[in-house]
Amino acid sequence: MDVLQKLYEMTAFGSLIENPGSLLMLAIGAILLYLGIRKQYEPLLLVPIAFGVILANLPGGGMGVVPGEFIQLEGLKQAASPDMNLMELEMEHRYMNLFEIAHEYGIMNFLYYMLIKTGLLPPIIFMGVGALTDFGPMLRNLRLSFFGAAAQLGIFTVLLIAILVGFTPKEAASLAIIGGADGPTAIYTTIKLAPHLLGPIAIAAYSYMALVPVIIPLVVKLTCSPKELKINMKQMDKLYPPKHQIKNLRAVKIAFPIVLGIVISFFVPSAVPLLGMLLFGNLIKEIGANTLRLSEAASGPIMNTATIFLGLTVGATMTSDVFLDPKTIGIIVGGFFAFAISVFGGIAAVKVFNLFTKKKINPLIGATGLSAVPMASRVANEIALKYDSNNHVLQYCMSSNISGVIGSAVAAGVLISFLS
Amino acid sequence: MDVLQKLYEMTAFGSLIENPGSLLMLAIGAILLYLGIRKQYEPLLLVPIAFGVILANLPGGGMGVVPGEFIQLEGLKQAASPDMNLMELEMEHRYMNLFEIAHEYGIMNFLYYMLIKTGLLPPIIFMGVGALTDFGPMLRNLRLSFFGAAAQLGIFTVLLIAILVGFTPKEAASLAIIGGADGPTAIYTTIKLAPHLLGPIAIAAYSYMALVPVIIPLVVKLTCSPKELKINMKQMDKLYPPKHQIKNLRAVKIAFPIVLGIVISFFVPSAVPLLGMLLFGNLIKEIGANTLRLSEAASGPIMNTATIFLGLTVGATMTSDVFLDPKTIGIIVGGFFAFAISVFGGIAAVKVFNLFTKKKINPLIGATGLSAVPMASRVANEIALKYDSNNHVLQYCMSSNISGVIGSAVAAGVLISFLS
Amino acid sequence: MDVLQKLYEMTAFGSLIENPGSLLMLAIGAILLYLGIRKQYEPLLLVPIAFGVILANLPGGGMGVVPGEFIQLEGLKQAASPDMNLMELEMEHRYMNLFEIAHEYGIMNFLYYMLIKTGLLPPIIFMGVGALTDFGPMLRNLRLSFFGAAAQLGIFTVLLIAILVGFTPKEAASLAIIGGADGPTAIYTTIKLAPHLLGPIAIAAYSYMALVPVIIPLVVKLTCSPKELKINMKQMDKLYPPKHQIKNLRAVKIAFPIVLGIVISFFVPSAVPLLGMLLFGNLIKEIGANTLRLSEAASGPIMNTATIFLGLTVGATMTSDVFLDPKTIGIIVGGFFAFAISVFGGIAAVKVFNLFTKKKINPLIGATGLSAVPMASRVANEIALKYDSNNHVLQYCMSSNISGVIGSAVAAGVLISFLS
Amino acid sequence: MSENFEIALQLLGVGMVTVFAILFLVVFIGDAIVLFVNRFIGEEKKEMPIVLEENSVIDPKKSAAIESAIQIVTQGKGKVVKIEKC
Amino acid sequence: MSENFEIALQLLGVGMVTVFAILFLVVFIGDAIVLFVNRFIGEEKKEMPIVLEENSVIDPKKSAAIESAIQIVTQGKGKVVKIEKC
Amino acid sequence: MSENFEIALQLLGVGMVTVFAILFLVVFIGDAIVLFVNRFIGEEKKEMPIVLEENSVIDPKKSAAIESAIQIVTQGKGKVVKIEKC
Ligand code: NA
Ligand code: NA
Ligand code: NA
Repeated sequence: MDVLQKLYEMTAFGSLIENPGSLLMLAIGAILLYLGIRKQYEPLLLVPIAFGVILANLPGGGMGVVPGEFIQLEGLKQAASPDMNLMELEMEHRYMNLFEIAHEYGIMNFLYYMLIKTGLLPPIIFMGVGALTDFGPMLRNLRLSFFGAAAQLGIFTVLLIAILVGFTPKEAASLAIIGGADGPTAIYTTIKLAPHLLGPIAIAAYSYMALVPVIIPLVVKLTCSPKELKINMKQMDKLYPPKHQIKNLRAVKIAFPIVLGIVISFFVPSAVPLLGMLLFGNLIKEIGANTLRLSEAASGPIMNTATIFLGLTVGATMTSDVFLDPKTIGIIVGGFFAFAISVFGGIAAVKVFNLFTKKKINPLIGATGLSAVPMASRVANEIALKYDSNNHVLQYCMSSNISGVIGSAVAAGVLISFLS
Repeated sequence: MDVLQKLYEMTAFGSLIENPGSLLMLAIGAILLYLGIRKQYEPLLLVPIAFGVILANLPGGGMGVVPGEFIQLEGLKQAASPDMNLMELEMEHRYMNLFEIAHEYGIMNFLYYMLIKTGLLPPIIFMGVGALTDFGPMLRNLRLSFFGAAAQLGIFTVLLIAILVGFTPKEAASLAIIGGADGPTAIYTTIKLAPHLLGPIAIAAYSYMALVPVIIPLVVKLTCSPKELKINMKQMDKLYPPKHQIKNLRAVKIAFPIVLGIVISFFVPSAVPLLGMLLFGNLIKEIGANTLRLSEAASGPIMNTATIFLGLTVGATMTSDVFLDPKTIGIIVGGFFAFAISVFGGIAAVKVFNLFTKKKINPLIGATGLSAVPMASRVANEIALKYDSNNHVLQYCMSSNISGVIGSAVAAGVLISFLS
Repeated sequence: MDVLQKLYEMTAFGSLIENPGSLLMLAIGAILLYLGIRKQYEPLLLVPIAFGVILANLPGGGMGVVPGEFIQLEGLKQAASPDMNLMELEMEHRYMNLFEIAHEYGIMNFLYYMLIKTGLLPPIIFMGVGALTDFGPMLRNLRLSFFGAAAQLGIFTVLLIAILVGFTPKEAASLAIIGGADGPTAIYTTIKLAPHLLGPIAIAAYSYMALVPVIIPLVVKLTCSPKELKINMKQMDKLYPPKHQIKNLRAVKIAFPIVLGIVISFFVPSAVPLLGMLLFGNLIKEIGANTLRLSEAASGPIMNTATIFLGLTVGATMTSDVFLDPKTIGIIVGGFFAFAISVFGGIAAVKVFNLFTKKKINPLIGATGLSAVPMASRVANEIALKYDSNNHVLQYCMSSNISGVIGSAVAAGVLISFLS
Repeated sequence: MSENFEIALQLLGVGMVTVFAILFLVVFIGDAIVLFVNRFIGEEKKEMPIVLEENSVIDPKKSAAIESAIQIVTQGKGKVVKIEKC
Repeated sequence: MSENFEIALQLLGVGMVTVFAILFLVVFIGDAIVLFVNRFIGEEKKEMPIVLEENSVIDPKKSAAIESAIQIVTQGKGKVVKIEKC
Repeated sequence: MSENFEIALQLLGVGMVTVFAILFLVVFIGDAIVLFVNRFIGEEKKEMPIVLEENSVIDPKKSAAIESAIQIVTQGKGKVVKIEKC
């Protein structure tokens, strides 16, 4: 009898009965796996996230991430008040150390509090993204990169709406940054402002990034005329050629990340961890052979390892009590609008611009002002080709596409700076 | 005179005289290096472990791992009792943080307490093992995988004997898990139950795994008749063909780790950190090109880095006062019996099975129910070929061989769940 | 108005006005980048260091490393004195944990205090250096390795001078170790003795290593006659052939790091973290195919990742208040003399040796007793060829060159042992 | 000691039963998945379409050409893991 | 709530202005760098000399030979990332 | 200051003596190992047998064929680090 009791205690059925929501979470994990594997929605991140969701919700497995309050040592502070005022002055909050976190809550929390809650992995991944990014297409059509700004409209619009609907400003900002269409930026912002929403926001961000081939055509169809979509950028370039040619692309590509990083950071210093690492990664790539070991490490083992652990731990924040919350619905709906409005913002900016100039711009170049590089550009190119099979806009789209990464990192910096 | 005194203090001869046991430990390290390099006993792990033993026992080098009590902050708790009861309620024990550990005890302890004592590296290595494992042979002969259960007999038998001999239950379980023939599982279990025995148990586990080509033939010779060893599995398959064919191996291989992970964890949730990571690694491998970056990272740089630091730090736990203990003898002897009895268990299960069925099974398939993949299967195959040069049993052995990995992880889960 | 105020607070111009020194530091960062990229001064380290300087000095970016006192919990100790004496006995200082450091001071401090201040990365890089080092040339001309000792003269001479000039002994030792011409050794020593000087010392060390093609010819020109530089080592070998041949180079190369590590550590145990890891890296390389996974990891992803983070964090220690200090000038000047005197020491030792033997040695072999492998040897070879186009001394120089790595690690051990 | 012995006996029973039960489940789940896949998913298609990695700088056509060249050299058994533009 | 709404309005203004300002700066800086480089640095030279990695054990001449062999096989698009001595 | 100077002088002596002593040991140990190996281990055998990595999925015979093909291409200086099955 006693043995059977112990046997039952060993299994997870007890905690399953106590917390049946975890079954639902397992199903959600399975759906995410289906999207990642079969539908090929950003599998590099969605598969680890989905598996993290499953691991976190295996009852009794101890792999779910616990809320931040669990690792705060409130008692120390309170108890200390009478005779330990010196320490209190020094630091308001104290936290369990990483070893204690592992001891008490297991390896998934250890990884989460070491790699994610500290804000480490998103900048590390940005370093790898930088080492894979080529600013060449952007530099060749520099003026078009301006439209990467307009495509941040969705962020600030949805922020406003989310606050109206009842989200706190920090939560609203984390939700809204989905409209930047940039995974690491969304995760970084959420870590800083509303870590309890990390799971749903990350999943929404990556899912909508995977849905770019659906969302962009939808918005374009609703807002652009065939005539606009047939604007041929190459012919425009011939009619109104650009003023100066780049004589030494390599030197420009090396100087660009350095100068850009310094100047941007004067204006939005809170974007430094993200943009600084992005530009560092890009610099070591552009230097070439002399720092090849570094750029290969940044874009290879470092980024891949960071991706695995980012995915698993972000997924593991999605325990049933966190996810099964009305806010999750808000995030899913709000995220979609943030995306769509961003695309619209880029298109609208082009239309306004075209009112005042003779050298017309194809509105698709505005639509690719989000970050999803290079998928947005490819989608836009396909749309253009559908209207005129000789109208290749890919290289032009890449300009606003890449600058969209900078745009959303800047938007994140503004939000973090004003709200944290 | 003063200078000579200081010079003498700089050298390690003082601490060598105080602790002559470290010379013996250096000799043991050298023997292990000899086994790893010259005898090629699992060199990937035995060489780092052996070098860790040497580093830890270089007198004055400060590279030996200190016992867990050294990093516990008992004083805080005791001193706190009168007026700090709030905190006491929150956490029974507090520990030095990782930075303090590095500061006080050096980098080897930093690595040990960050990577090993937290239980992090064995699951990480299991992720890599998963990314290198092909469940195909097991799925093709699924019923044979049942014998991976019987080959865990050595674990529970030796556990019983070890307790009789005077080991505590936790120590006995850590010793006995050597019979699972799986390095990371043995290390993980020992970390959780009896970390002070980590060094000898890890070494015994990897040494006996290297001795599989000796142990399996020995047990087979003692228990099997030539007639049994000539049973030809392929002919049996022709006589009694399996019921259904796998039409879509890729889909099965993707679904298998997901479903398996969820179901097993309902029964043995304490095996989740090990099995979950194993199956995650396997999943990203089976998905293929879309997650290639991840599976290559998991089985390449991540696993290799984990192996180096696991080896060095586990070796570094073997300071002379820890190793030169009668229990070490018990571990060496007990580990051998755990191994041998496991092999016997697998063989016995086949014999029992053969009593009741017409489709006979070669007992070698039971013998390979341990985890040592794929060495056990190769050894078994050679034995079979010795008795009948046309009797290739490799593919059949791989089934029970791979399932043995799952079997020993489950056994570890049971032990951890009941004893910790 | 209010918005503009907030907008201004978001930017970094406020803190720029408060701390105009950071502009100067940004300029210094740019100069270092120029040296690393355009002049190709050790780009693998100078580029990350330079970018770290820039990141740390972007006003408001929060990427600068804070001094060690900022993470010390003095308050706890003081407050504790009346009724918490037990704890006080246990540990004199307590520090913020890594999670709190990240929380309070950002990811750069997290990385610095986890990877650098703990002393972790220099030994890790040494492991990679070991896995890339071939002791073959040294073993083939073993006696020449003796001159790797004489080339440490600059270290101890400059130590004496620096103390006379007013540096504290610990600072002087950190400065002087630049004369060992070995980056990781210099960084490791400085971490242990004078972490506040880490930035300038690291930069000086790597810059002068890059200037080896200038410094060695300069010293050689000042001290050696053409006749000496024409000494042909191959002819000397023919005239006075070495006593015994190596019959089994592979076995020797495997045994050498093991025995050497053990014996050296008896004399200078404080060099174990550096030398132990160097020799471990070398061992797994020499074993060959059986540990190929490990040596590739050590010399590939592990070393490259360590290099990136070492560079960035060491650079990030160079905030304006740390760097704009008269001591920095002392380090730049002193570092140069340490280098030059080390080269001179090696040459002088050869000259003394030549007084007493018939088998003359080319003084260039003394000049390469620094560590900068293999650049010093190449430079020396070119000098020799200039005087006699048939006189290839490269292989001979490599012997003292490699032993110079051991020499400076030993010197570091002596300094750390006596001064910390 | 006798209490510990009892624990050990219990564990011997519980442990072996659990291990057998789990591996029985492994067989059962494996069979079930095979049947499910055979019925609902069916024959393996010729490899899922490979999503080209983002930010890839090599023209797919050219990389295919390189790969086929390598395959000739390696008798079809080698695989190009990474191509870098010069 | 109305206070939060005010914050949101502020952020909408400040945020979009900042983003436009920064991307204006990006265009400006980019143009400035191009002009500067065109005037003061000029035409790209044929690739900077590659500093051979320290501790390299392969004779540069031989590795060049290998590389050219590979380049023929790979139609000039492949690159030897690493050569190891046997 | 004068005390520090004394420390520095001491370190100059102790340090150089130690460094010379250790490198003397290096020479001595190296010679000893060479003698020991020459006497007790003798001539190098033709490469130790390579233990094929566990879980390897490539048939050794085939991989040998690939390697020889590569060696022809690379004039015997290249080495196949990793082969993956397609
Ligand atoms: Na964007
Ligand atoms: Na097993
Ligand atoms: Na040196």
